[in-house]
Amino acid sequence: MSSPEREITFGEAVKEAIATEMRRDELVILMGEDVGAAGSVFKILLGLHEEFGPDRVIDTPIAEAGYVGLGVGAALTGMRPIVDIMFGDFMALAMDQIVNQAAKLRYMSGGQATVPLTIRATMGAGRSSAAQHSQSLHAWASHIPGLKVVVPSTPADVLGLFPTAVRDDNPVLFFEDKMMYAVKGTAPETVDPIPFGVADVKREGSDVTLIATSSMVLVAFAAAETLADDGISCEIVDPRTMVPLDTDTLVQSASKTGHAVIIDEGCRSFGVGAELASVVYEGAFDYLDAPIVRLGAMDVPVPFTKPLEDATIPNETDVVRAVKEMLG
Amino acid sequence: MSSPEREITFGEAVKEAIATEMRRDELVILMGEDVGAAGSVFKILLGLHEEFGPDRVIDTPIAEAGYVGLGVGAALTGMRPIVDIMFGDFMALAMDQIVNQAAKLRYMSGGQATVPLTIRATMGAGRSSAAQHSQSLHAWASHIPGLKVVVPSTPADVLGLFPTAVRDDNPVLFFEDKMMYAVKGTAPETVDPIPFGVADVKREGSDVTLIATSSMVLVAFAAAETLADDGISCEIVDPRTMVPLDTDTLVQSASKTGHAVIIDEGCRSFGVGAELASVVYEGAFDYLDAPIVRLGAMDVPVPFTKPLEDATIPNETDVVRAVKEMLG
Amino acid sequence: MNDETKKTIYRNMLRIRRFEEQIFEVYTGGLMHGLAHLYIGEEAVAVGVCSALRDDDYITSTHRGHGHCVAKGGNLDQMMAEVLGRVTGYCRGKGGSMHIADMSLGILGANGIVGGGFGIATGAALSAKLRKTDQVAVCFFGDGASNQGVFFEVMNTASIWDLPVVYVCENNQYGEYTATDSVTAGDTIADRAKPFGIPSSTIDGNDVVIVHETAAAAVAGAREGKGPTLIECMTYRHRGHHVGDPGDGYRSEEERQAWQDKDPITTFRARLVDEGIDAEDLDGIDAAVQEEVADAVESAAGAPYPDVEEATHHVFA
Amino acid sequence: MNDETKKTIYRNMLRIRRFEEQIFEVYTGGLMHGLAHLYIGEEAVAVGVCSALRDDDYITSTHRGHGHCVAKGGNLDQMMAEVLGRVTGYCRGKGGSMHIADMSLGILGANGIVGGGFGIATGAALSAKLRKTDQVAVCFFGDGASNQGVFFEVMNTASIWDLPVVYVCENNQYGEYTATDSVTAGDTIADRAKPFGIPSSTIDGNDVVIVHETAAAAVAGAREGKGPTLIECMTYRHRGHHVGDPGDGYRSEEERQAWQDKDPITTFRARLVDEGIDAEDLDGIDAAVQEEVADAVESAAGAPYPDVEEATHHVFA
Ligand SMILES: Cc1ncc(C[n+]2csc(CCOP(=O)(O)OP(=O)(O)O)c2C)c(N)n1
Ligand SMILES: Cc1ncc(C[n+]2csc(CCOP(=O)(O)OP(=O)(O)O)c2C)c(N)n1
Ligand SMILES: [Mg+2]
Ligand SMILES: [Mg+2]
Repeated sequence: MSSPEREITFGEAVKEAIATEMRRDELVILMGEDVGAAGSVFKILLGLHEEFGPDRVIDTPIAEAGYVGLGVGAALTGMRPIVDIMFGDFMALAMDQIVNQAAKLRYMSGGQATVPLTIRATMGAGRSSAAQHSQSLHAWASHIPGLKVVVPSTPADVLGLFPTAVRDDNPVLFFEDKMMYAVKGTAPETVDPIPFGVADVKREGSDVTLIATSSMVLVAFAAAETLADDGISCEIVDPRTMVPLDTDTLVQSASKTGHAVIIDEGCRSFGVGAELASVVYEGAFDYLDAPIVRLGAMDVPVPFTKPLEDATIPNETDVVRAVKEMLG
Repeated sequence: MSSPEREITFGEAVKEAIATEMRRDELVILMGEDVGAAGSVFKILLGLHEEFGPDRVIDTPIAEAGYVGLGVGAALTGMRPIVDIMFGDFMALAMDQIVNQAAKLRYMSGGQATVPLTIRATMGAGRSSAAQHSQSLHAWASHIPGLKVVVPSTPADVLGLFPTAVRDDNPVLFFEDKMMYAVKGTAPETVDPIPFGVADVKREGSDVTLIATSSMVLVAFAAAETLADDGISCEIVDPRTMVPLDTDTLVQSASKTGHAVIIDEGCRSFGVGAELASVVYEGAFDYLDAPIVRLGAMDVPVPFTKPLEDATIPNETDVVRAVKEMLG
Repeated sequence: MNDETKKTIYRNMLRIRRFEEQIFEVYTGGLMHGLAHLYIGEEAVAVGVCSALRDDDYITSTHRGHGHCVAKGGNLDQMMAEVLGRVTGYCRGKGGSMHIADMSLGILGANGIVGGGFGIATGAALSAKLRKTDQVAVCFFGDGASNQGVFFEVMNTASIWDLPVVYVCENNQYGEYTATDSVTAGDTIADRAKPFGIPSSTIDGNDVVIVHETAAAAVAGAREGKGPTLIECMTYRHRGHHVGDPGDGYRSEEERQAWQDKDPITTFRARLVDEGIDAEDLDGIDAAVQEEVADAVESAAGAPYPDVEEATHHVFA
Repeated sequence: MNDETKKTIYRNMLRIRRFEEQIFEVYTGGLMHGLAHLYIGEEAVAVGVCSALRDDDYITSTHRGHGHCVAKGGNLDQMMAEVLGRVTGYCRGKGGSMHIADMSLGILGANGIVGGGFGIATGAALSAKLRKTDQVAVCFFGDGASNQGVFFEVMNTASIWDLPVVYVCENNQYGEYTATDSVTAGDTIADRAKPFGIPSSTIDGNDVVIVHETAAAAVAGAREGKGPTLIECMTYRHRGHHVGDPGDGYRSEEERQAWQDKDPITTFRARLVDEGIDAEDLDGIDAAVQEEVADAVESAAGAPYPDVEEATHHVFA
């Protein structure tokens, strides 16, 4: 498709995607704390309240369980709510609504119910916000049947994946790394919806596969540049959705390169990296020349102070080191 | 140690372990819904209320976030509460207290705070209780730094691991498969506390390593018997605690047999099996003759009707088939 | 209330009673797996409230949900088949007693989470308001559920947004084996609505006429845009917490007898006869209901379980 | 209240004010990472309440927590060092502004979760009761937090168990950028205690004497076993929601000015002078506080960050 390209930030892409869906379908509403006139605490939603009014861009009380629950009920009865969880950490207050209600109502009702609910939640450390405002909890949702889980890494992917989330008849968790809101990317003027379960090979390469999620795709790119100088060719694969997971693309790439490094910002242990590694092992066992390296956040609550916080998140150096050790 | 052996059920072991700790230390209390005179809905706690009275065996309102939160506060200020989550599924209502508070207070306070809180939660399907009363959610807790996670498989292990949980100065999630409450085992008359992070090789073998958790250890044993008839020798390794995880023992066993099957009752995708597989791959890569097989519950909400429910849980046949395919 | 309405109400209470008695039978007969929570003794609440609703109104139910489903028009065959885990059940056997739903009748589901209906019902009310359908949502919940925080979260929200939702508390004096008083502060659960400016009342939940009238007023108000209300219905479960619980021990014989004497069905029947309705008419209803329920058991017991492949269906739409 | 007490209260309010002003300076000066929520304008609440507490009593604080910590005796050097992420800070730099704690002073921590203190404070009260120490726990929380369900869960529990806890609501009219009225049903937040049988009152939170007296009575009652209370303090934050928010736009100039005129410190100072306290004495306090705060910044700014290895310390005890 050759629609002209333009520059847009990740945060602008989120807003544009929401606005587009709200214009398209009046059953789409947005609910959350300070999503209204304030335009969210991250200020990325400024303008939606003006355009769509307080009946469709709704400021809720500080009551995550309650308003996510309302979202479930509204979705069950004909609306297509988008619910905003300001910091992904606060998902912990709404897990019952997400997991015991939203995810299971369709199955428990034998297919009668549909729950077209999109839950936007931020993720990611890096803002010196400490342990209760920095977690990346996409692993929890990915483990629960009935939920789809999106972890976009670029503005263009946001523009393509968000409509898919809103139009999906199932509950979707859409994770936005808040450190990326200001990151710019290019995107076509109009973006077609991107189907879930299709990984994106964001850079082709032959020596090692870097499987990276969300903002870690940027880290992977930085590492790939550095490694290129050393003659090492990295393929970067972005699964884009954890559920459904495009196992084939991951396996194909790892089978081709024989080496894989996984980079995700959730805590390393029992994180999504373990699943990604497992499916690659299962599919590419005979082609792997070395054990897969899993890079994740340190298994510690995110510390406040900058030097420590920085040390807990996988960075370019970590990736470069991992790749060199693996290939060396 | 040669203290005489006796028969005891898993449920009796839970009660005995609680009683022993409560007799030993008056700072230990037990809180939860119907843990008092009713002796829990599973009836395994009958007698504790009489022995320790309503000040130490405390019936709470139906308010999981609230009473787990009270447990955190009490633990922070000198008590050693044991908090009961009747069905592990209800953990979803208390995740904020568990994850954002209990797990992080020590770290966020720079080591000032201690939170000696034990949270008992059931897990496991098999009772035709449907999707909101059957989940095995130990993967969530295992992913969160600051929490220890215990998944005992025998009455003797309960007797050894529970005191360790209560005496630990950190929050511990103690998962009890409710289908095992009636299962009998033998145990020494007095059991020494079993340290966390020590896997138990429950059966020695040479052809394949079965890494099994909680009630799946019983499944592994059944499969091992059957496979023995076919001349296949299974080693059964029970990690006993997910956090801390005894990676060494898992790796050693898998390196010895060259084959590993992992059996856990949580949903397969993004479950603890992925982590267990990953650490084995990482440590035993050069010794594995085949990809590890991960068996877990089907990625579906647990269905009510018996034939479907049974189909979703890994069983002996699944394990036997997996081993034979792997070795064949 | 005209005679037809009275008879319909009588019939529906009886349908619940007899259906539940059959559930106990299939349980003790080993025909069902798992457990079920019987509504016997509380029929006036479900029927009183649902008889004030339109077909397209919504309800959310609880773990003790059969009564609400019957009262809102649920089909007994499909209900019984669901309880027995058969593919002909409402949820194709995948939900069981605790998850019966009929989306076509606005029955948004029984719920295994105590308090699980609060968010859903209030969200359905928001949806009705936004879609301008003048539907009303009723949220049934227990005294035990009234201690869950989300109850207060949704009351606050329903109040500020004037949502068309009626919260109906079935105060049957116990949550499982624990007496309500011992874990529930304050004088009444109805009081809990007051700080949010939500009108509320505590009524005799065994008097189906009072329940009906109170609910009808609340529903009419909600439909007119007057916002939420809370009705606390004082009642009692005659049976145990679930089919496997004899229901004694933690409740005195005296107390149980006192409530037996206030049985919502026998008292209503006596009243109807007093009011001139022919006892034979009522006997006829009894007989018909008995047959309907027996048919439900028979057809359910004869129905197949779902194929094992169905385990993976319906996870996603 | 004798003159010494008055001066201590004045001094502590000033210590909060000046400390917070410095936080704003270090923020705008680029000396701190992340954000902080300033308490300026609300000092009478923290100081009025904490001056009614014993050293071994407990408090739980909020994201806007500096004031509570100072009022309960927190050390400014360690606080400032923590805000600047230094190893000499209360939490060795690992908690930051939102997690300052001093367990030795019963300061169970600021908290980044709105409503995060409810469970902890109530549990501390349970602990005090079970250990028979006659300690009291105070839970500070905002108007916004009063919409979190767990608030009601713990009030219910504290009431049935008669726990020695005082819930202190700082109603500063806004939660972030949202006016309290628009998301909070009912007339007062104090009313929310009533259905649980918990005594409550709404008071002028800018009058430190009223706050102190109300808190002292509540604390004494709790210590004597009379159970929980709720105090709603009407107040206002002069600054933005956090250091990066100018605080205007969503709040009118008029409204802000009106509250400036009710500044808890200047009004209290005027009153003290009226009551015969020497203005020079108060100036002396001002000067001393100014110095203390300046010292805190200096020592904090000069302190090192923790070594990177510390990232893995203190996950487990
Ligand atoms: C969140 C949650 N906590 C606990 C339970 C276990 N449980 C099932 S029914 C029940 C009692 C509910 O009491 P009430 O709300 O009064 O309803 P009743 O059973 O009396 O109709 C409890 C505690 C549950 N299902 N969900
Ligand atoms: C559970 C949770 N939800 C949302 C937030 C984001 N947040 C931080 S402060 C705040 C407003 C709190 O308002 P209030 O309780 O009135 O305290 P104030 O800031 O006015 O002192 C919000 C919504 C949070 N930190 N935690
Ligand atoms: Mg009840
Ligand atoms: Mg406020």
